Amino acid sequence: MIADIKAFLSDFLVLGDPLIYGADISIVLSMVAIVFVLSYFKKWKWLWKEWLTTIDAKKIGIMYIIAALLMLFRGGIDALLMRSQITFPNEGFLDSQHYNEIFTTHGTIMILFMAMPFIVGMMNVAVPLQIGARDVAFPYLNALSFWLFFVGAMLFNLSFVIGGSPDAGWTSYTPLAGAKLDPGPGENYYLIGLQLAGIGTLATGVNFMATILKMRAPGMTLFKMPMFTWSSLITSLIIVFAFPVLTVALALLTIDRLFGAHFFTIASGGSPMMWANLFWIWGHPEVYIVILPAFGIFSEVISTFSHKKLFGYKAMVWSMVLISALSFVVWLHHFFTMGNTAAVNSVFSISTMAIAIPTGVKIFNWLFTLNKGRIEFSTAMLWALAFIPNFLIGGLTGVMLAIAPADYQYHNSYFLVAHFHSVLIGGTVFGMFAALHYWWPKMFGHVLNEKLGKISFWIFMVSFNICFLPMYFVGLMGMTRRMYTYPEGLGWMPLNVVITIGAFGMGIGFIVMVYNIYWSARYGKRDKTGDPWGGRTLEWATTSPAVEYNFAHIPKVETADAFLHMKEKGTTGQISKAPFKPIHMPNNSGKPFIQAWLMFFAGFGLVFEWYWLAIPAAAATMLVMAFRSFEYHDHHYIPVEEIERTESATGRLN
Amino acid sequence: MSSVASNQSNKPYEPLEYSTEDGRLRILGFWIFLGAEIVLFSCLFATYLVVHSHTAGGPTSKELYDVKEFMIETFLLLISSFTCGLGTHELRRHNAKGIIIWLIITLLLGLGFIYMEVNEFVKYATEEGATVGRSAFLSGFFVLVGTHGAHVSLGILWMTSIIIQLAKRGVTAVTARKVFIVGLYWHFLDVVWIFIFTAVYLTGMVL
Amino acid sequence: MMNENVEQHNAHGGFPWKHVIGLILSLALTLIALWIVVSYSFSTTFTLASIIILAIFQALIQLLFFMHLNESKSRVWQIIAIGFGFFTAATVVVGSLWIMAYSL
Amino acid sequence: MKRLTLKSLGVLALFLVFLTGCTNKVAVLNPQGPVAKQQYDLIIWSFILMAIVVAGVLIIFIYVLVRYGRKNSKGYDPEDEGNAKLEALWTIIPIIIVILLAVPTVKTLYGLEGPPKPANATGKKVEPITIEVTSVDWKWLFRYPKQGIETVNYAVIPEDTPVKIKLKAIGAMNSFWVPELAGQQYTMPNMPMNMWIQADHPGDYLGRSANFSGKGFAHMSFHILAKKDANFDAWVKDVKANKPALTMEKYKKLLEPDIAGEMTFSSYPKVLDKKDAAMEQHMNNDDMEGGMNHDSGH
Repeated sequence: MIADIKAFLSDFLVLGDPLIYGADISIVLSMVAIVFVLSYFKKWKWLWKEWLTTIDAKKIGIMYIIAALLMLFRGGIDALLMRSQITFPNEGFLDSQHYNEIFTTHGTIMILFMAMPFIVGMMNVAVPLQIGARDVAFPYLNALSFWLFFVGAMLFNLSFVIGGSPDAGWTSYTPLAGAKLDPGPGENYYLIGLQLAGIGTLATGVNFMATILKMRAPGMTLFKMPMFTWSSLITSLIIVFAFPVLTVALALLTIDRLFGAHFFTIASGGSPMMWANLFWIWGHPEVYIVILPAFGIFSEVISTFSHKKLFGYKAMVWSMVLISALSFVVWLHHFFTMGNTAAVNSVFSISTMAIAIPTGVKIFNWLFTLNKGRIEFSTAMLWALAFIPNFLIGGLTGVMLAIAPADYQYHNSYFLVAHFHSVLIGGTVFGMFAALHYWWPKMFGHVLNEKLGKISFWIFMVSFNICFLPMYFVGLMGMTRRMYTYPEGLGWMPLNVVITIGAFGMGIGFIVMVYNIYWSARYGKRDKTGDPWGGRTLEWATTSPAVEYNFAHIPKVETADAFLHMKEKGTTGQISKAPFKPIHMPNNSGKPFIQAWLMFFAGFGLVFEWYWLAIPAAAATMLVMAFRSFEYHDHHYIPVEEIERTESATGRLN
Repeated sequence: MSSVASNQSNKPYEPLEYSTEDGRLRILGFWIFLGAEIVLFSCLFATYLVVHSHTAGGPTSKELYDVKEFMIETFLLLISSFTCGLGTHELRRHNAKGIIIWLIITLLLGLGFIYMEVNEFVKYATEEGATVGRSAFLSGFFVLVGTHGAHVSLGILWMTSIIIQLAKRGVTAVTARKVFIVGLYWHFLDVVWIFIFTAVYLTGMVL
Repeated sequence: MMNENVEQHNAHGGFPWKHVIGLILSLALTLIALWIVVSYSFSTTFTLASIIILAIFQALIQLLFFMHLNESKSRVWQIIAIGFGFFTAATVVVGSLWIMAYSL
Repeated sequence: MKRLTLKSLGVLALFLVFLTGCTNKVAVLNPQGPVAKQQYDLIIWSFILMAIVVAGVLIIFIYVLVRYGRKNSKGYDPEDEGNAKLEALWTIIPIIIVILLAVPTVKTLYGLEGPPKPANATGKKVEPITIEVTSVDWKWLFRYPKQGIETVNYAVIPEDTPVKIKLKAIGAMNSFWVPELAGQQYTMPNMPMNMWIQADHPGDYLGRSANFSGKGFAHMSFHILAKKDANFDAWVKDVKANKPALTMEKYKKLLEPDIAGEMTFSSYPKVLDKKDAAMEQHMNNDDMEGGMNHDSGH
């Protein structure tokens, strides 16, 4: 009996690695600390009422962003561990298996559990405000999306201490990721964690498309929408049509692994290549899902801090539309080297290069927005400015990779690694940092410290280049990605040392940013005006942070840059002008939280093939959905007196 | 519902399901979701077609498919789509009883379809040894057709719940929207079946 | 104005012509497709091409006659959603078959 | 902002150093055969075009930052929102650049399908040789069907001779990459593929797997030794005379997932030749153990 339990535990828990024991202990300690703090300050009820059951997009956005920052920390630690292992040749810091697990979780977490929630978080924070709406189209669904993402991320992260992490790369190529070559729960975690988060993301896409298409303030025609809203609309569109592909790909591989089907196996006629095909049909649009919102943010930030209209508004919009369509017809460039005919490779080479055209148009429009402006070098603006040259390098090396015969030489080398970090960090992460500094006052009511912000910017940005520019060269020298070690005498060491220094520098930059968040929360300048930057769009028309219902009166829009126009006309006061009407708002609900955790347990059951857990949990999920269907009293009206009280508390009532 | 717009106003006739902001949003949202579903099924179709010839020595599509069987399935679904459409037609006349009758007929046809399909699967498995793990072709077949079948089953549960709500509450802006949306879902499953009928069964007879 | 309302309302009140026509058309198209296949009198290419075209027509009948794709105020967005769905679906199917051609 | 500029210029300079100076360590920029050379030419051509774009964008970038940065608000025009001519210009320029890249790309793609053109001065056509390369977890098997020999983790080729590489995989997918001789191609289970390599000079060219394949992946490097024709023939003769045969038993052992050193065999079981596809399929099927014993031919 005891032997049985021991055998079970040694399969169930990850044993034998001091690094993981350390992590186990710190996880347990931090959980104890959280429980203690919540109990000591009697915050459980507050947590439940204000956060876990909220369906307010602004709060959901904040939860997304907190989760994203935590995941950035975890993915960053993974990166530093990897860099520590391959700084010098023949190191023994991590063994092969451990290294494989770490690069797999690094990639997966950074794309799906860091970049995605960061972006969706920013959309939640800014889009309803920018279009002058009270919330998103489907607030309940929005909460469910968040919790599905959250439990997906938790399930994925759990692999690290229970059962073992996935180890076949974030692309999880078959047959390596199939049951035969990679048995055990690790890959199942990948498949099911991503599945849960992916379904949440799909719902977000539907939600924001409906929100932006139908809930804009009166007068805000499509071509008067702020650019971030435009980019969110296009992103949502891509999400809606790309994420089902991921859902199917993950489901098919899950069926392969759990129920013995033969989609991607080598045996019985399976087609491992089909996995790569499906994965990248989703995977390439995914790249645009994470970059387009950043483009939108740069447009907002550059226009705001140049104190000038965005140059070429219509061209900006149409180039995004074009990018969204092109993003669906280029996926093969991720496997040019899979032996396709010259005709296939030619077509996909050219379609990939074609994306450079609308992207180039955008770059020039940003440059000409700066032109004739009055440029103010705020921290948000610095991130946006640094984006231009850094993303340029990433984009142009992307064009170089699009040349199929040249790609035969770059593919899977550090040249490729450098390229996608240039675009994903230089584009997405810089964009999210810009957004963080730009919208921080709108989220929390105080401004992040500019001096600390600039210090963290310079450390991070310079280190980023120290880290990734040498990677291009080490790639050309023949070093491939995912090597846990390399022999001496190849001349790779000096550059690898430089890269590692850069990586740690980025870590320091991040720590300064976190310190800035802490410092500003305590001592930062409070934003009383709601408009700390001289903003142009409607999110600056309300208080910081915005009240529950966003606007007491829905603003009337006449031009693009609606708030600027209101300021010029002197009509900003009308938003808070009495008399008010009762405001219709949806009720908070604990069901999304409960449903998501039921799905977590269903997923956990599937990971270990414990159907006694998976089936009841899945049935309970259906039951929660049925309850929801029969729920008719899910909204309330905020009475006029309460609105008056709220508005006078902000000092805006007139 | 206080925000239900009445049809007696001077505004042009507007069906009840579109009469509230919430109703309009949800209907649009559901159309967007259907766009996503199209892509979801297209991936299953692509996978099935790619592995169609990978039978690994197991049964082929020509050996398995039976014209009579899949034609009955097809007619059951086509007619259920029609009866479901009549439900929507009654909805426009605010006739709760009519809606319920047509939806129940739709449900019965749907159940008939599921019964046929389950029989078909069981027959394949027991008589031909054709299971999901036999070959890539059969994996593709069972998962594509099975996903559609799972959608229909879910639709049956969903429609049942809506019939109950309709019986309890009558035709209101909210129940009208629910009936309309479940109708969209049902018709959409018919669209998917048309492609399964074409790309799986008919094509399977040719190639 | 009022007249138009009454007319529209009546269109929804009377015999469901639209649905009946839709049903007849879809049954007819199904039987034609079946006949093309089981008659074995056409080339494979013609057979496949024609049944695919018939399927697309059937889908359109469902969308227009039964699902009222083009009736709401957001019909443009509904059509774009379904249209982009079909664009992506076609890309996925045709692209996959082309890319994977040598393993078919 | 100045620092940014300087840095970018520094990067450019660094790249130029790599292009001109110590390129022998930068394998991709040191092509030693016609296949790699074609790819190298494209790389350089694309690099020149990209450098022009970088220069153009950076000049505008620096100009606007210096001109309109800080407190310098002369020429400030908040209503400046577009310029059709300029926008047309920067739509057309990328289109031209894409065309300039696309044409040689397509040409090269079709060019790479066949054997490389003779690179030696005489221009005489040389009969190609064939090597069957199989990636196994985690080693490379090289089989010379005509010569009847097999090597592990290294191969010898005659210089100036087109070598047809037939790629296969048993187990996970890998990628065959010898940067100085040719760009890579995946090795896929049950999906044989071809590529060409050719070396202009005798030498030792390092290759490795470029696609992650599990625990031993980092150790999947190999050497391609190019020798003069006579030396190649001598090598073959020597192998035939002095090296052990690859028995079925040994072959099975090689297929087990593990890393291996360099090995040479004077022959391999002929059954592998005949039922190659079937055998490979078989190895990739579920039962590795004992599966080799019963005949799996058609």
